[in-house]
Amino acid sequence: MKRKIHDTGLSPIVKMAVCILAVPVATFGFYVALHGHLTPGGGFAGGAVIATITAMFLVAFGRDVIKSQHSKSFSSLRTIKSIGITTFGILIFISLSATFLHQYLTSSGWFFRVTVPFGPNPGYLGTGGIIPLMNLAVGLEVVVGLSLAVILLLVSSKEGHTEAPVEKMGRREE
Amino acid sequence: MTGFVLTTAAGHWDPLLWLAAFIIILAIVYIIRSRGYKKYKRGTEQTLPFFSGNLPPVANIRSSNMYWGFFEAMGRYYKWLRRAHTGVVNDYVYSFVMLLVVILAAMTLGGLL
Amino acid sequence: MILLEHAPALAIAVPLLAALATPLVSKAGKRIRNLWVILSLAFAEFVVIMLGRDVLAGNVHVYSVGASVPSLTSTGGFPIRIILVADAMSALVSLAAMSIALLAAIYSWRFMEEHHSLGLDKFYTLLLLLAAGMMGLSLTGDFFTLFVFIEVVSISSAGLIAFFSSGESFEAAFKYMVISATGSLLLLFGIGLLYGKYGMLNMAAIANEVSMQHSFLDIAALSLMVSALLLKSGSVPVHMWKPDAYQEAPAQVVIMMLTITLLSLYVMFRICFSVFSLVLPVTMGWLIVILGAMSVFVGVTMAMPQRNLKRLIGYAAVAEIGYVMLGAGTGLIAMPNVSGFAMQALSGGIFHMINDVLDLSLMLLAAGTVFYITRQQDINEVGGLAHKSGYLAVLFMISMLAIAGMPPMGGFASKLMIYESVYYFNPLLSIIGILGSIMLLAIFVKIFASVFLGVPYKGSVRQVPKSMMFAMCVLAFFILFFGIFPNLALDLLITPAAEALINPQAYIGGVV
Amino acid sequence: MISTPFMAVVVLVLFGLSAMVFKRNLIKIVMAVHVMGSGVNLFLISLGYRAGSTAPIFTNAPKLEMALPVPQALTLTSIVINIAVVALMLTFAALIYEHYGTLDARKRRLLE
Repeated sequence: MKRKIHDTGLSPIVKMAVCILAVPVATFGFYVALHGHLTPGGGFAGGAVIATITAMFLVAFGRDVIKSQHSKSFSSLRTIKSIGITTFGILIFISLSATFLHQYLTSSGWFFRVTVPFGPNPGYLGTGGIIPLMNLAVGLEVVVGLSLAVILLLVSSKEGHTEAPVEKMGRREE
Repeated sequence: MTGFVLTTAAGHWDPLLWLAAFIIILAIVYIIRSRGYKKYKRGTEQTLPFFSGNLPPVANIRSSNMYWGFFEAMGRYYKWLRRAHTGVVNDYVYSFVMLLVVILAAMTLGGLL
Repeated sequence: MILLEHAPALAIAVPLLAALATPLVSKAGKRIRNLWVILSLAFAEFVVIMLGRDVLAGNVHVYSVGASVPSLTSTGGFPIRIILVADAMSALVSLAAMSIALLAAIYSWRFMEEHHSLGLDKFYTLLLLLAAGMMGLSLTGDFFTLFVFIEVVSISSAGLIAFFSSGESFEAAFKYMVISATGSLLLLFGIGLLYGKYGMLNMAAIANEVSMQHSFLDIAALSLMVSALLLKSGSVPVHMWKPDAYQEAPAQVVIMMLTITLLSLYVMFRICFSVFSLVLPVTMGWLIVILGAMSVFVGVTMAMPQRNLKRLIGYAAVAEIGYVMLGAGTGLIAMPNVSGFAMQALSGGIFHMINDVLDLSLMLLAAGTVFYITRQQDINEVGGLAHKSGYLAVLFMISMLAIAGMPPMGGFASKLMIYESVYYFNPLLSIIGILGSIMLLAIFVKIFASVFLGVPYKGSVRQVPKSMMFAMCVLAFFILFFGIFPNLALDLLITPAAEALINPQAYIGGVV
Repeated sequence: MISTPFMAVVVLVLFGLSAMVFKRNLIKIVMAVHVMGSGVNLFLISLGYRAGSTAPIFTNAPKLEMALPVPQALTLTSIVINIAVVALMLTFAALIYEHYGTLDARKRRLLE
């Protein structure tokens, strides 16, 4: 198994760079998702940023990384995806005590421990109420959704007529 | 209960009365039917529908050409109607824009009157 | 009771949550997923019935989403708040929409079984999303939420049209999507105009303001919105997407698209009657009536030469929309003092809205069952089915008589009211309506004869499954009930709805 | 004099509508819908414009005169809906090309 992964895909330097880069991209995507109500971005944009990591891995390690566990991983990916979107659904119901979507977490200091007066402030998380939680749920769903899309596009194009450039790069190396 | 008579502005209509009349007519029809000739043999050619001598139809009348007379009479109207109903998306949007223009014109003129 | 207090929001949120959770639930198995879909829709139906009972008790049910107390509509601090309003008219329409969604879910239990290769959890997710969109469309009291729910409904129904992925269904879905996208963008443009002028998005708040200053901007915004909603409801000049979409979509999705057309008509009447009633020129009423008469005539004449059964029902649906517009448009013309005949025309139009949904749904379900048991698509190959499945023939007969407006069925009462009142208003329109009814009867007699009578059908015929039969019998029961006891339905459901539409003050008072 | 963004809005919307009526290629129709969508979004944004105001974000906001936040929220939702609509239409166009072999709107199988 170890040897098989190493011979396809780009040169080892690129593979190592992708592995190192994955961590800062993930944290940045998580930051964009969490601060949706303060800075531009939110669940969708943060999820898209994190989804680029899958694209990077596919490009760096070639398509055969996916070929081995073909159908098993897709069903588990789909379950994670629907877990994410269902938490978003449940969050709608969470604030049923007052009314739907009631921001009862805003400045109540319980979750983000800071009560924030109405008006300009240096960007506390507490002002968002349950919006950050919703952003996280949507972010999770979008990460898995977009990476599934990228994988399916690449896997299905294998049967299609176009020959992916990554394939030729690997072979010339041996 | 609020009674069963549907009072419309220009009169009223009682559904139960209509049902009662319908049942009475059904009863009369059944009586007439039951006085018919009973000693025929079921399942023989006596029970087959009579097609005035020739063979019974094998296939049904094709549903599309039942009202061909109607289409002949309204020939020009149907020719225009078929031409208007192209399946092309552009004509759908075109007729929507025409509707929008007509409504805008009617409303502005209506507003001024 | 907590349930009643949150009823409007629950009616939207329950199908939405069920839609989001369906992929997860379907991991547990097919039967559990089907049960999950039907139970969530049944619960939403229960919530809508509770809401209807509470609204009929006389008060306009207002719910502001996100406020600390549900009925807090005074805008302290935050000027903009999404307010859901349920008065008698919207309660009636949401009740009809949710019961049709429930019947569609029950019907599709066995109907979709042989298509499991296409991934049925996607189908049920879209179905539930469509139900949530319909609930939102009927309960919203806010213009922008109206735009968002119209988009939710358009996208999910376009996805459902293309579910049987054949070339033609993609073409039908593409046309439907292009038309709905243009329509809703122009609707958004009209809403932007209104927001620019009044700074508010809430229907009742704008209705309160509009009576004072009235300028050309209102007329422009109103005509943009009305034309976009006419497009979504498929009246004559813009009806051509309807036969394509009805031909390609699965039978139970067509029922829900039918209710969507009636919901967009309801929204148009809400805008014309409640929001712009004081400033509305009489030409709007005339426009709706003339378009209604034209759609009756064109719909019926186009339905004559059709060969595909569902395409024919599409054109018949265009004609039925024409009747509703004919009835309610006459009520709109005599708007300020709606009395006598105008009131009867309006309640006839609303009553026909409900009857039309029931009749066409039964006809579509029967058509779907015909194609399910014989696996054929064109009515020319199918013949003499009455020998094989008698019940289906009886159900088809009931729906046929109901659409044509024959006495024992519900359609007769509403059409009688429409013809009588429209005749006093303008004899020509009523004559077109009666002519349309006769030709509808002629068309469906032709269909009934070629599909059910004649030489017995040679091919193998499957047994009609119980769930499909149950859904059809419920529809047949309601058609007969509205036919035999019309004034029961009138006093209970229709006249309060008509009164709710007539006086905008009650609608505005409830919210502002 | 009507301020320039509203004129740009009218141009965009009319351009979108006319392209949808006259262009035969399906992809061009999808592009026309997108152009019309961005025209309507521009209209919504320019409704909320206040002279000399900053973006309506509270995080260390320089001054309190802010542009109207509500139209910007409307535009955000409208943009996201526009993406979904255009993505759906492009997949339909791709599948139509796969089944029909042509992207011309006139070549169709669903007759009158």
